Amino acid sequence: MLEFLNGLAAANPEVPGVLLRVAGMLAFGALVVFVFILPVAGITSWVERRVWARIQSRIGPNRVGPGGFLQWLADGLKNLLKEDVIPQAVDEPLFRIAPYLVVAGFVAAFVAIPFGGSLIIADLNIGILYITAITSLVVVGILMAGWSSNNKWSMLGGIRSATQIISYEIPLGLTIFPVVLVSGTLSTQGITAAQGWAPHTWHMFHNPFLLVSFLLFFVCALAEGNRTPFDLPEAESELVAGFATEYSGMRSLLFFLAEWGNLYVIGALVATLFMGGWQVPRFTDDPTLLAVAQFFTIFLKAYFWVFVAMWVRATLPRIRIDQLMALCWKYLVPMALLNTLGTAFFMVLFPEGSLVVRIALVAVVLAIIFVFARRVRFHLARARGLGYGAV
Amino acid sequence: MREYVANVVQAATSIFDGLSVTFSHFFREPYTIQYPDRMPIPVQDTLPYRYRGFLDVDLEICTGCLACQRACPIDCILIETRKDKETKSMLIETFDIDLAKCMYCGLCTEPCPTGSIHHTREFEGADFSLESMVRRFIKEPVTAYKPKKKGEDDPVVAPILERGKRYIAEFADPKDDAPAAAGKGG
Amino acid sequence: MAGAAECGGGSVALVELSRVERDMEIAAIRRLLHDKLGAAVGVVEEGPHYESIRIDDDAVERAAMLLRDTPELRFDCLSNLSGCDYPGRGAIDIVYDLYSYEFDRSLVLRVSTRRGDPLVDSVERVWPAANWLEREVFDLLGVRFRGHSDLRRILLPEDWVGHPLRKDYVEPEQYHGISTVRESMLGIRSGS
Amino acid sequence: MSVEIEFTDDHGSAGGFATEEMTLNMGPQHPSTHGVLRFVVKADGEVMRRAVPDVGYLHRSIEKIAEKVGWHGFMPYTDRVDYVAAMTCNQAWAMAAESLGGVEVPRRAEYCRVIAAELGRICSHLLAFGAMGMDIGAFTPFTHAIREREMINDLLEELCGARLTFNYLRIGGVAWDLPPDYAHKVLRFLDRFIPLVDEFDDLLSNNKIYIERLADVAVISPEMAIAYNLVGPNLRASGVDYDLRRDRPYSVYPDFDFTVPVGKGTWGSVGDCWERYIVRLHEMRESAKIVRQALEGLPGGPVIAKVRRNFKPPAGEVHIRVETPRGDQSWYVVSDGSERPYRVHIRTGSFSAMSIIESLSNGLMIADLVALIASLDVVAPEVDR
Repeated sequence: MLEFLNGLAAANPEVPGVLLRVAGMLAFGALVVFVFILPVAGITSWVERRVWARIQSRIGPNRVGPGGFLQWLADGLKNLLKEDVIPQAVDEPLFRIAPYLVVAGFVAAFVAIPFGGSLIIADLNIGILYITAITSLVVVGILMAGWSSNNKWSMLGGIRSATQIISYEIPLGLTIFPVVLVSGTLSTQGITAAQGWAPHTWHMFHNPFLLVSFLLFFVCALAEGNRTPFDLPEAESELVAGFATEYSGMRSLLFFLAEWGNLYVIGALVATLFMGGWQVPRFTDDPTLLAVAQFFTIFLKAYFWVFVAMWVRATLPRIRIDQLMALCWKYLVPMALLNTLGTAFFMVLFPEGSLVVRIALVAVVLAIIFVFARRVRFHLARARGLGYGAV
Repeated sequence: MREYVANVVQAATSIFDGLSVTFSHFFREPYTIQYPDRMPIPVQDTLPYRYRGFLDVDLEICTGCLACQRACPIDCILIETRKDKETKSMLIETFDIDLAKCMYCGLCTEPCPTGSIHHTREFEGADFSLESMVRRFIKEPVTAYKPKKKGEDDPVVAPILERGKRYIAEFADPKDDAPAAAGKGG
Repeated sequence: MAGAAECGGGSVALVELSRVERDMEIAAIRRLLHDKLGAAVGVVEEGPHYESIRIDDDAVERAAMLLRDTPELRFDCLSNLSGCDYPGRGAIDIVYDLYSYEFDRSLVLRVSTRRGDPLVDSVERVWPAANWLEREVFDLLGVRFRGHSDLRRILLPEDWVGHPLRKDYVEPEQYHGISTVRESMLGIRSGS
Repeated sequence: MSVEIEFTDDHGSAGGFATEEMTLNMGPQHPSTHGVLRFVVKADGEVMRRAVPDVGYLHRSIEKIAEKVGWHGFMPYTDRVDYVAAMTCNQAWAMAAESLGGVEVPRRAEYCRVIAAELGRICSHLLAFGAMGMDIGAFTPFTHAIREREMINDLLEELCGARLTFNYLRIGGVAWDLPPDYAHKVLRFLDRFIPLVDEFDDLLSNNKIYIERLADVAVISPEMAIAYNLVGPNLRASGVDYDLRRDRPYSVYPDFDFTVPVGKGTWGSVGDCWERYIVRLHEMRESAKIVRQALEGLPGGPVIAKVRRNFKPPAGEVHIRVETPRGDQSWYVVSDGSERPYRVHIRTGSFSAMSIIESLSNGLMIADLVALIASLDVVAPEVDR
């Protein structure tokens, strides 16, 4: 990227080099946002609605495009065309800026997410730290939205969000520690490189503590992303729509865009940290083909966790604010600390890792999946004979 | 400590179970009826016989007895009759039903001796004004129907009367000892 | 809930029997009240469906307290409190439907108050359930309750005029400029 | 180690930290007020000091209407008293009029009434179950509950032609006999439905988050429940074993064998939100039992007694108590011998349930208020009538 711009600057000496680089970066950023991030967030909204619908014995959006696939475009267009209502009593500058900050927070996280061996916008050597830091920008936006709306429900939502995200930063950071310990780097590319394509080489199967860490990370990430069961800031049945109550049209949509986009960031992070990221078997020497395979690998892995987040959302009720705090400080933080210590001990015992432990952990996870499948079969058998579809 | 572990275990197992219930729904058929445009048959045909939709009046068999007007608790029916001096028969001049006011309780259909006023299975009545919800059944004054002792022989009226009789047979009839047209249940 | 359990799953005959017992007791209850409150307790009024004890409007709270706290009565629940306007007699009757969960027994108290200036003792301190029920009677019939903690309108807006359940109530033509009447469109031929 | 935060009642300072009470207006348009009602919430951050219900937004003066329309004509209005469970209100009105007029109801009609009323009870409890889940934040149970409710609605529609405002009962009986093959359809539905109640348990009732949200929240002691005249499932959840259908039987309920679920304090204390919730879930199973028995023992004969169209019961007054899904509904009906009721007063279950909220609200969190309203199963139109 930078080389290309440098070359461009060398070819056009009459234009100031800095200006060209900045312009080029902006153009590239816009390209990434419009071609990848926005569609991903939009399509996620459609997938979420379909997944929800199926879980709830409904069909979901199925009219716009094949299977309703273009629903997200229609919704986006509708919201763009809607009036941008700014209530009279709001703190206008803050009210206007807040949605952008939220979106900026999640878009900036994409900078350090590796989509392939060479597909990364910037391979920062503090990549994972950068992501946890920059996603906290979201809380500033939400707090601003809540405060500036001049609405008590919004303010409660904003404050809830601030409490929640700031508290959950701690266990989130702590659950990343074991991964960093094992891979010995903070760079997201480095962490991916420390794993292999085969499941038993993934970090999550490195030792039992990392497996727990992985679960905790997912829980904390859900809380960071304001997802059920931690969706208190916009708890519909309590705070109407929380911080987004006064927003309408595109500004309101931006909040949701950030939510769905964040979902993908969560999935990509889980995949990178614990599930081998873009690692694929080296089946070809063609770098382009390999890059494509890597991209699809991490995309699918990430999307699997996006799906799990939707599925969890359709299952669980919402937690209360004091329980949220109790969960964080009484359960997640101590357990995350324990995991860090445990991983450290494990690494002292087995500096090279242990293949037996890895295989055993894979077996445990497979066993859980088997039990789960049995349970699903039981539920299906119990509900058999249900005359669905009867008009 | 014990409680701590128990809490974690209970949370994990119950959430696991909940997730399995929701996951099993991916293998079940959705129940949505895609009203109105993607239905295999028109929605009206899926409604049961007793469905209380819009009121309709068969003027051919209306006796002009005003029983329905009296039975209506909210006065949404207006019937005006007049004795025709020349033919000595009764003329019905007005038969209006305000469907915007009607609460579809069905009390008017019960006292009707011929089943002239009856509920249909139509229910789609969205319109732009309340005025248009008033059904005015009479354009020109109509002669009221007079039940014939030997039974109806007019080929036009007979099937309508038969339909009306079948309709009122649905209502529980206190005069009969046996339950009305419907089956014996159980 | 001993009484409830005894009666549980009972046949109709058993229920009839307990109903008879209840009816016999009303005279005894009246005697008990009369001993404590004197002339404020009126006669047992016969009715086609049940009997009721008539109480003076300023003795209701004391009577209620007695009925609730006497160990052999224990009317711990105010099941219903209704008012009814009788312009012919110039009175508004308040009817208390009491119930004892312990003995599975009902009792109806009846209080008459003057229509011009209806004022009755509040029983809110005896049964908290009376709070809202009395507010409702105040709202719809205009009966004031002495000693009620929060006597406001409950169902109608604060600025509503009149008490709709009085027999001589005439609905105002409009409320804040909104007509209260829906013109009938029947029989009117417009345009075509 | 732990920091105690003191709350003061006045707008004073707690620990040198000046706080101010916040007044929140919850409703009239709010997703979890179950109809149109309003709470004026005084809150200290997330913790409430007081929640004062303000009702009356759905007042339709049904009691006044009763004085204007005739005895027969009032029946459709009783549907609107509690439109979630209209059948039991129908029943109360029919019983009041029959009691005043001395009408003997045929046995088959009573059975039809019980079948319809118990199906309506399942319907209402399903909605309560779903709304409870939704208010706690789980959307899926609501759609599942509504899906099953639709099936009952289909059954009731076949029975009486309407899905919500049934107007099925008449003074002296019911309007229509059971349609052909009805028993078979109802039984087939129940066979499918009862296992699904167990599924609801797996999905929601036993969920740890759900239990944590509801157990030990807004505990109502039996004494308090009786003093506030809490009725029905709310009363039973507080540990008072009382059900009108069993303890003061009306209609043909003595014929049926069913148990009355009572709160046991499974996860918290007796009378908390979770108990109120689970009592309803159990009641659905019991109602299904009653429906089965009624369909089995359905006697023959007419379904309506001969009642004059111009019904004029002799002067008198009655108190009728009927066990609706929201508990003991008490009707006070006065007749003066004319063709119109002289006075009708309805004390509904939701009305008492609403009146208890203010005294319970102190110290609850805003999220708990939502749970409390849902667990009391308050239906706003029933409060306002």
